[in-house]
Amino acid sequence: MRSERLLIAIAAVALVAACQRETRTFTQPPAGGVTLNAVQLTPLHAGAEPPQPPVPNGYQQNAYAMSQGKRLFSAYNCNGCHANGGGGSGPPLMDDVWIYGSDPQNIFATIVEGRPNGMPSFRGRIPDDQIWQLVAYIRSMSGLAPSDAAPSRNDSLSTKVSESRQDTQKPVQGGSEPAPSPQ
Amino acid sequence: MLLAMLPMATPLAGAAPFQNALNPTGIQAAHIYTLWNVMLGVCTVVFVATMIGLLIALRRGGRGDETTPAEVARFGDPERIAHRSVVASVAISIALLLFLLAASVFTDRALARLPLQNALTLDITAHQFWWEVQYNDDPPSRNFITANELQIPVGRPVIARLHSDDVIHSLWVPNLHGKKDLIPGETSLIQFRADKAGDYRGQCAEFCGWQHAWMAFNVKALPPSDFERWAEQQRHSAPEPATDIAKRGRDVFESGPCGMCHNIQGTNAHGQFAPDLTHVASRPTLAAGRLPNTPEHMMAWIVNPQQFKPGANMPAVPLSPDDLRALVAYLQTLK
Amino acid sequence: MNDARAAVEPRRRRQRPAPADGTALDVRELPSYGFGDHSLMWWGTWGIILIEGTVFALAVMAYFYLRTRVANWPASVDYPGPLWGTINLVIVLLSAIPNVWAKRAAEARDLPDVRKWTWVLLAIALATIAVRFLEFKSLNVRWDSNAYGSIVWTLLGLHTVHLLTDAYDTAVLAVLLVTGPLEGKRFSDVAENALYWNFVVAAWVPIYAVIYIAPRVI
Amino acid sequence: MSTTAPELRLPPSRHLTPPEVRELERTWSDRPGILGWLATVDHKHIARRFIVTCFVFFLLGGLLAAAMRMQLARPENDLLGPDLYNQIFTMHGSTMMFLFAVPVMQAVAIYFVPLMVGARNIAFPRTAAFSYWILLAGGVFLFVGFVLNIGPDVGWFAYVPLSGPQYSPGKRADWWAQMITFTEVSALLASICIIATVFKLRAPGMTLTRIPLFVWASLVTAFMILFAMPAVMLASTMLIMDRLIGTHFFNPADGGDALLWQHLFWFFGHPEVYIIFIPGLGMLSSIIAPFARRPIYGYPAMVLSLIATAFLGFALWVHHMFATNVAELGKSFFTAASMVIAIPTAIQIFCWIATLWTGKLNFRTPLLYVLGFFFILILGGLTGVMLASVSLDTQIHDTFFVVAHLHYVLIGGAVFPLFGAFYYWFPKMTGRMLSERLGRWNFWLFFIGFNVAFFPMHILGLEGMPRRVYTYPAELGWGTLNLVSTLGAVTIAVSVLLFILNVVVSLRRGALAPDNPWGAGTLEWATSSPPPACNFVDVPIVHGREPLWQPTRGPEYVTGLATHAREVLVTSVVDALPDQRLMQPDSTIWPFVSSLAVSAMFVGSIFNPWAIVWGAIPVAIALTAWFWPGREETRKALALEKAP
Repeated sequence: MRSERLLIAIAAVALVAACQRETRTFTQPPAGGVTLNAVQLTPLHAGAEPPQPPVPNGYQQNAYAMSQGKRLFSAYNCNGCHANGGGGSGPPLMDDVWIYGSDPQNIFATIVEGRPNGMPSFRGRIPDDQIWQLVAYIRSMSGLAPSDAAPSRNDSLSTKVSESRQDTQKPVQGGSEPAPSPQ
Repeated sequence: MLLAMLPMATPLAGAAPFQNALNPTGIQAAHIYTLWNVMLGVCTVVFVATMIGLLIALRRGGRGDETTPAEVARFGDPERIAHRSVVASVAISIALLLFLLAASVFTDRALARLPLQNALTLDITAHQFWWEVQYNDDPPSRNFITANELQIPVGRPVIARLHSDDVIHSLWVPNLHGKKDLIPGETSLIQFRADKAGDYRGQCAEFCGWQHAWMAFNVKALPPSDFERWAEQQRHSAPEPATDIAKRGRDVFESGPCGMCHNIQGTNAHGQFAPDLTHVASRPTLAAGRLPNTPEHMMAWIVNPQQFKPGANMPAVPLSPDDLRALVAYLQTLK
Repeated sequence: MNDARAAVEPRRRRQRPAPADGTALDVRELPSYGFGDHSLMWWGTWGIILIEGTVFALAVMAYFYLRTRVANWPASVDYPGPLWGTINLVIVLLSAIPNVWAKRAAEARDLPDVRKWTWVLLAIALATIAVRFLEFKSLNVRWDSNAYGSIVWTLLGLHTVHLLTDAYDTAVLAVLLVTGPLEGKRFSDVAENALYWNFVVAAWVPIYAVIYIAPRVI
Repeated sequence: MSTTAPELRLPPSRHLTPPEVRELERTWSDRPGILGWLATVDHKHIARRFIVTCFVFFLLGGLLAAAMRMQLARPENDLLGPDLYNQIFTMHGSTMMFLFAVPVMQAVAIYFVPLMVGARNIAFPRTAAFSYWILLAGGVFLFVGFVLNIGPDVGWFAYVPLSGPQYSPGKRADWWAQMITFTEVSALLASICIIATVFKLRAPGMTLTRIPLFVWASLVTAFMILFAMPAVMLASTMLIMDRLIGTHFFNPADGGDALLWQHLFWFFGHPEVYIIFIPGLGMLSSIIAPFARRPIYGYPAMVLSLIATAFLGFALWVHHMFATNVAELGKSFFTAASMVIAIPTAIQIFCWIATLWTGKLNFRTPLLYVLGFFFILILGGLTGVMLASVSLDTQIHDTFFVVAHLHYVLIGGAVFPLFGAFYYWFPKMTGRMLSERLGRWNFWLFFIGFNVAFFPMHILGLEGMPRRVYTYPAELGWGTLNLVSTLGAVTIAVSVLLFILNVVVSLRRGALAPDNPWGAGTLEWATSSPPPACNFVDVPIVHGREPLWQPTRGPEYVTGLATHAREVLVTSVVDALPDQRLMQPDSTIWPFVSSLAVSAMFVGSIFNPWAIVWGAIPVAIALTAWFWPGREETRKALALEKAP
């Protein structure tokens, strides 16, 4: 009897885990009207914490979302500055240091708003769901995603161990913006 | 039933002339079609003969049931007649197989001997789930790129170098030639020639993911003069938008998400991860043969591509109705 | 042994001799175990050897196939250091000698010798495994640095798995020979274990050649 | 004489007293209870479970096929989306190939090879049990994955790079690759059991030239498995390593190569077709002889053809890769080889026709299935000759023409003989006859439905319909034939339902079967239906190729095997001269436990490579317990021991 319950519980867990990992959520049009990157306009705010935009379900543990994020990361030339996450003119993304926070919302805001000294704003250039896919992937770069869902190696020259084999870097607030790029 | 349906092959061939191996319009496909007819003939004869042999055997063979004594005397008996007939049948089969082998090898050679002087050379790259075609020319400045369509001059051989950007695909235009795989990390060659003007349909023939079914393209074989005219026009960059709405449409394209992936010559949209749209309005279909190229379909596609091609990489692009109308108006000007 | 036999004796006597009318073939005097192709397990062992030999052969083919895909081999890494691999080759080849003795002792049903040589073989197997781990270090390439690394690690790994399984096999046998329960069939088990170890030895020679010599000559 | 022969060898024994017979039966029987059920090492029980399990997978695979036919019944249908459709056709292919076709043939061999060679049990019975449990685990594993949306979606031959780390996120492809491991382990071990049984456990007098053709076929198949399956095991291991620990076997950018996969896979994949097909040929020979009331014509030719097919089967894998850019010269060689392999099959077909021609035919359901085989397989074989041509293949490769071809050869060449064999051997396995009337309905619906379902696919392929498309545009005019095909599929479904009905009803109310209902000549009919736990109370001695049809000269049965211990008679390889009394192990739970341990290791390794290491510990413990001899058993053995 108890063993049956146990089995059912295990099955349920497996089911949930597998679903979060395996579903291929092909992007749907936003419900009603235009919501291209509708988030707070600035990380600064007076008084009480304003409501954060909700993190859509099924991205942070989802293998398909992360692999799409990985594809977009090079398609949108994030490599140009972040160099496979190793960091170049932009800060590295594989390490544990987060200047603007490691929560999905923070990363989302960073992409949409841009940050001082180099990080451009992608407001209006990338649909929300693609940004959430990028967010999920970026978190996986420092091992913040379940390893059974994080992307494996690409069919390209191996530069670093794949996200799925990356050990978790416990996020710490800190680091500093890169120096203003000479332009 | 078999014999009843075999002839169906020919009438049905008429049903869809634009993607059909039984309706060759190029010399390569014609060679293969001839071989097909030879094989079909020989195999039908063999099949019918064997079936007749079997039926005779069933009629000739006596009747019995589980109580009938088994003829173990057969063990000693050399059974000359059976022996001779089996040996004869095997001999005939071997002869026919050798004949078919020869026919096959000759066809291979014929295919390899396509005359190639002043051939048109292309680089075709397959992506999940669309086709990119580069027309090579001399000087290279005259090269141009198009997507999901192939226009070729009638009677002029085509040499296509095949590449893949992601997984294995297969290029197949049954009316013109057999298929050839596009394999990442390798370059394969295919050579064919269209001998009859017309519109043909090609399709990816190696399973490549969710939209394998909708990874098609159009081949238009047209007289050389028309082809040159088309090619010349493809070399031009996109014209300046004439109307205000078209201007607004271009701004939407450049400032919105479109430019992140798509390229339009003559604008500052230079994305390299999706079909080149410089002449999108001149193409018969949208989304690799998924939709006819009309303004309505274009709108529907932009608003919700996943409804038509679930798993394709084109995201739903949320735009205000006015922006959308303007964008489509602009894209329609890109002849 | 004898008391054991006595316990079952009455039951065996119950079996009357075969009827004399020539319709029956009496087999009660046949041996109850055998060596070589008389032993069923010998055929089973050969089955395993065929399977694993095929795996080795295919892996070697894959090695040379991959070699044809690149200009230089090994691609952008040093040659594997030959020292430990060669030492292992020597050990493994020498081990064939006590292996033969173990087999002979088994066929002679000489229990003390069988025990002795089985323990010796176990010791040798453990030694090769220890050396094997040094070998992995001296390959000068990681399995995930390129296809060359992947196939070399796979070849070496495949053979290591065989060392491990046969070492464990030998260990179990060695303990059983000491603790019992024993019967004649165990001698043929020892003989088949020797046969399998011969395969592991024979397999190592070509694999050694592929891993350590091939990159230097092709 | 041929009808009185069987009764000679029935229990009651000719030399054992009834109490001794009872003791013999007790010795070979399972222990009671669920534990006894899990611990059985009786080849008949193992094989029966094997067959039932495979048939369940056949039904599941059939349901998946039905789903596909529903989706394709009309153009631009939206019953299934691409994601689900891709999972479904991958599951269908993998299930039918790895969980039905190969294991069911081995299952029939595990049941009938020992009976046909007159052995009291299969060789290595515990290994045979393990082989069953591990296959069951693999199948359950695959379908649980499907339910959890981890169903593989990369096609049953899982081409890289689509199945590789970059283009198949998640665990679906790993699931497929690990299912391969399960089924390969099962198939390889079963092959070893079959080979050893055929070589060493034949009844005295059954020389190599007297082995029944089905046993020859099983032996040849077992050897093919030995050499073919390692290729796919190596390939799927490489795939898993690429995906999990970042090796580069299939990564062109780092020295790997996508075609390496295709070479390794098809080096297994083409012999696979014959691994499925050859046992079918053996079944046909078993059926044709009794229903033509004469021995098969040309026994030596039949045997040599089987062996030739097995060798040639390894020389044609590249004809699956004609559309890739492998060297043209090589391609022509494989064209030749692919056409040559038609010859041995032709020889056998002509020999069978000669047999029927000169026989006295008994038209019962098994023979109907044989005739169905002739129609369907010959047609499929001829389209196979077409596919062997490089240039023609470039048009029909990867189209519905190939789908039609492979179903003609596999259903015609394997499933029809299998159904015939089932009608033929069901009385022996259960002691009851199947209904002849339902049998004929079952056959005709299957035969007609099959051709209606699959013949149109030839035409669809020529008209340009690629395989593995989840839908197609209306204007290409493929709708009608697809609808026809779907109707055919429905007919097949009805026929299979009739078959299940027939089995269920006959099990309860079927006519009782005599020992030799068809008046056949091979040894499995010499014992009672169903056979006793010891198979043969008096181990027979063989005096000819069809022992029950031929007069016996000299000794007719074996005495002197213990009744209180599981003694089997080991004979010499060529002449089957008595050689040894081997005491077989008692029933044991450890094969079952080991299969659990091994499964845990396999599943764990998908999520963490180190699972191989810590998973190996329980496996080692279970296998040791399996091997470790019990004291009571050893005492028995010592009492019966005689040194060579």
